[in-house]
Amino acid sequence: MSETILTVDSVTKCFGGLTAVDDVSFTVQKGEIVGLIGPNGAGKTTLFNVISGYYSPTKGSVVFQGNDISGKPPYHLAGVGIGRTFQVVKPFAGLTVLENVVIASFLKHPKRTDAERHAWQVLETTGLADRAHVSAAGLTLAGRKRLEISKALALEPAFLLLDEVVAGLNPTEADRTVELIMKLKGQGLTILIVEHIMRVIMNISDRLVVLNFGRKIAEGTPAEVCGDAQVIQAYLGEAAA
Amino acid sequence: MKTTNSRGPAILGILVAALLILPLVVHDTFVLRVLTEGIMWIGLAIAFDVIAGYTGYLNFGHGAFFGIGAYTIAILMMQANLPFWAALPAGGLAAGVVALIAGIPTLRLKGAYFAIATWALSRAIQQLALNVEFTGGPDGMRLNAFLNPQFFYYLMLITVGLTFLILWYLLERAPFGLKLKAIREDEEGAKALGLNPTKLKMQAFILSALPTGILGGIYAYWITFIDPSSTLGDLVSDQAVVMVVFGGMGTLFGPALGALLIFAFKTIFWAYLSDFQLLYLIILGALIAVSVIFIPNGLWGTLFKRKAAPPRREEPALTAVVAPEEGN
Amino acid sequence: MELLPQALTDGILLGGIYITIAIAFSLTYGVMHVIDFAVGEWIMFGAFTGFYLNKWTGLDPFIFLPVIFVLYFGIGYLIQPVIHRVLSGTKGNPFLMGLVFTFGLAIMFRGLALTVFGFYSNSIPSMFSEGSFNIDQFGITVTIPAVRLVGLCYALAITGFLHYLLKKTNFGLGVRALAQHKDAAGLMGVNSKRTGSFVYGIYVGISAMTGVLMGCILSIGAQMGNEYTIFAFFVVVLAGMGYLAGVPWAALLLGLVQSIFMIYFNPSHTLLAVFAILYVILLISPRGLFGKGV
Amino acid sequence: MNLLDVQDISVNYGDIQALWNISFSVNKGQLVALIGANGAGKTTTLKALCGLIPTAAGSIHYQGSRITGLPVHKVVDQGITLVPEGRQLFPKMTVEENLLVGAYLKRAHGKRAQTLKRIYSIFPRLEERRTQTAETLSGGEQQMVAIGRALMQDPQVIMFDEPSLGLAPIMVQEVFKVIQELHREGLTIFLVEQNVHQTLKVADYCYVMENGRIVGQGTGKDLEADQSIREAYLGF
Repeated sequence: MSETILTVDSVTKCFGGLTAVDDVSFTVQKGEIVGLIGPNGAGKTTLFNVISGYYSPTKGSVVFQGNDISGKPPYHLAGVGIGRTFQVVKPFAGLTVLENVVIASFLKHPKRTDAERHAWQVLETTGLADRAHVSAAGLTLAGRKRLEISKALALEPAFLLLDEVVAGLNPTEADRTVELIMKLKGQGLTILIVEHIMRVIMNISDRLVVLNFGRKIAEGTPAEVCGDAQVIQAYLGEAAA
Repeated sequence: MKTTNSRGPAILGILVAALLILPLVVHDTFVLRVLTEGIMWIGLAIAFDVIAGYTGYLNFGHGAFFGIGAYTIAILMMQANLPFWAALPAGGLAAGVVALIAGIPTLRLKGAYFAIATWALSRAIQQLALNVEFTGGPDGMRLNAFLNPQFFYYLMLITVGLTFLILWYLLERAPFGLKLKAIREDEEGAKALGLNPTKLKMQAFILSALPTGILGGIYAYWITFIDPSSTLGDLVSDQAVVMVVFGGMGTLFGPALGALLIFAFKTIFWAYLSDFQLLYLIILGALIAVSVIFIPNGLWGTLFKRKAAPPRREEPALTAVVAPEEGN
Repeated sequence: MELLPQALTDGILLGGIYITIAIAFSLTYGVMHVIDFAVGEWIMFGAFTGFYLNKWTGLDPFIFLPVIFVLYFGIGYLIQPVIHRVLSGTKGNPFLMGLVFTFGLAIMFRGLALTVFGFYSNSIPSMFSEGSFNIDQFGITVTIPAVRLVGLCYALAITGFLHYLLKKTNFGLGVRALAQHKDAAGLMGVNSKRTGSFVYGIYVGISAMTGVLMGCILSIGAQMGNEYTIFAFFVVVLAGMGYLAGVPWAALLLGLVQSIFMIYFNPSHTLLAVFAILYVILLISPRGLFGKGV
Repeated sequence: MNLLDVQDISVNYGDIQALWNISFSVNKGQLVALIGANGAGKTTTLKALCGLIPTAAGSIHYQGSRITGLPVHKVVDQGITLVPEGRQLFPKMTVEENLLVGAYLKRAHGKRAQTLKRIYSIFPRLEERRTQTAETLSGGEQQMVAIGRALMQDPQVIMFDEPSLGLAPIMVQEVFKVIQELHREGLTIFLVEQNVHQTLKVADYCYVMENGRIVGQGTGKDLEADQSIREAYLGF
């Protein structure tokens, strides 16, 4: 549990005059689930986009498995083992569920038959196999979120970035997704997850990193973070605490 | 796409056999000539669809590649005295190189830019051909005549057949086609899955240009006379667009069907209404507009709407980690 | 070098007129988010309307400008809902279909024009066609044909009108709001369909009027549209898509390129030069000369 | 009679049902709040109310007349307006132009000079920045413009979609102060928020949403005391 897989080192990201992420540093150890929380607009998705190569950091660096990956394009990062999901799920709508996943499988399985076989396995794992031939546009929200995870998993990543994969699901669907995430952790996957549903994130995370206005305001185990006055204030407004 | 049911290959096989035997039965050169050109249009339409339908980037200057191929071969044969077979690959290559050069700035841009930039490129290339000397300017170029209708029929058939097979393999069987579709659907999302859109779009653009250039070359040798308005004019591009939009974008059969129907219509129209040739342009334009409004998925997409295939397991799952759930 | 002042003058006079086309074209793109491939054809139709009105009545084509504007405004107003329908479709890819649709319109219009007007090129006679002003000072000789001067006045008037409309009127405020954020504009009470129709109508009307002018200054022909579509595109790309403030500079540059090629080189190489510049700009700065496009 | 009456509305996005039979009502002069987690369907509810997205079923009545299915520009003409999530200003326009677009409707156009003066008196900072483009403003200032722009319409009902989103605590306080001020002046307010504590304190009546359904309602005090709401919403 002590091998560092990801180091976010004083990352700052500005858009024009706006600083969306401000000097954030933390590390992720191999095999753990780290939760990234904070109120809406705290900079979580921006940070995700920096880590996954969609933005290059204005300052600071991101190191993955010993290599500086800051500013590398997303497709390169997918190649070195970083899979991600998107908060706003946009499947390749004109394609079937299977085809969606096959595209991701090509990364490690360049032959189409191998990729398809692998995609089937992923769909079995994520519970979408019976919908494999449905058009991705026809999935429910729960299905789409699951498809997002399937696509990321099909890359066979070492490190998974999950952006709000539970939000918007009903409790049963949410529980299934949590179950899936725990299973993936059991298989040795390292996960960084952004989530709004506290019940979920508190349960599954080994550690939490809390952002507010782009800055890291707390880090620690769920219990530690829960007791943090700053965190409570960020969530409940100042009347609480 | 799983359009191949049990009847599909059979029908296709019969069709191919019929096309192969046809010249032995039919000796009417007019019929042969019409068929040769019809086959050529199928090739042009499916090549156009690689970048338009599969990748989602409309190339409104597809005719430029055709003209470049034609001129390259004419110039190499007439001025460098190369034999046809040596010149032919150069036609495709030249079109590919132009696609590469034109694609570098334009493929980085949004779809609207690309569409109009390619269209402007085709106008510019036409201007170039009109204004430089080695193309003969507006007078065009005459090639040494090789009058053998059967030869050109078979050459066109084989070229288009091979193009079809290669494109079908690359786009429908190999990973390439799915990757292009992923870019068409969501370029940003595709990046997260390890796809490099810039590279893939460029490959698609070149793949679209290569066969088009070769067909242009064959056309030049066959027709023996080319000028800027016949090979580099709007009509080639315009027809390609209408064939693909009318037939159905994003498949190979749609554009082929569109090419057949539009070309048949054109042949009949020009044969019987040759006084109203300009009317043809109006009909082309109107057909595009009407197709867009009423059959946005094209004829093929509308007639053979893909049904949701029944659940099918190709391989038994090797590691069923989570039991499949009842539908949600 | 004695031709240089003349080339510059011609270029500015011509570029002034291109501003009108490009602003209207750019505005339409901003509001509808689709490039109208038929822009050149509207110019061509306008030019022929002016030509025939002049031929039938013997009156000066400039008198008909308002009539032509109203006529083409109406046509544009009626066509826009169809484009809107294509763009808000759910099947296929509406954006691609929108592009294909205007492309189809352009082909249809070109065919129509060739059928009706034939292949010949003409020019529209005007009372301003003959006269010219000569400036001969400091050893510089410049001839300014009256018609071009009138053209510049027209361009200034139209640009002024558009500026007033967009910046000073409530309608213009709504148009700009619509171009920047459709939903928010709706929340402010802007009727997106009707405003879109108005904008498209104004654009078609201005393009048609400009066609008359170009017909007086240069020439008209059923195939003239192509060139103007490329010009409009050139100006908009050079300015940076959606960056209206860059339009005048890009239009002037286009006018200069054209006049320099007319005077120093072969006029039929203009299109090549335009394309070469376009290519380099797209390669170096895809967001236009000022880097402010979208 | 209720000023705004929503009966059993459902909304679908493609094949996905986002809202399930939502019903609620707002009385004249009330401040009614809608709270719920991200993705619960709050923004969808607001969009459906003002005609930005179509409803699949149900009806919306305003002042007794049916406004279901009206296009957005007609809805706002009735006197309902929305301060949208993420402000949605016109980025390239100046502050003043943004405010003036608010008075686009004929109804509001005549009084625009007075209303503008009033808004500058509520938000003096905006008068200082009136010639700056909206995109150069800070988040808090943008929120002021968004509220000002809505007020320019001279509305009877203002709907707020997460007005405190992404604002510094001090700005959140200010936004809430303004909302309460408007309420006191007699405006009817429908507030969608994630900032539960503040919201419950200011609201006359509250609805709680989860997964596209209304799952609870009551006065602010009732809900604040309700442990289950706290848990469902925050988890701690």
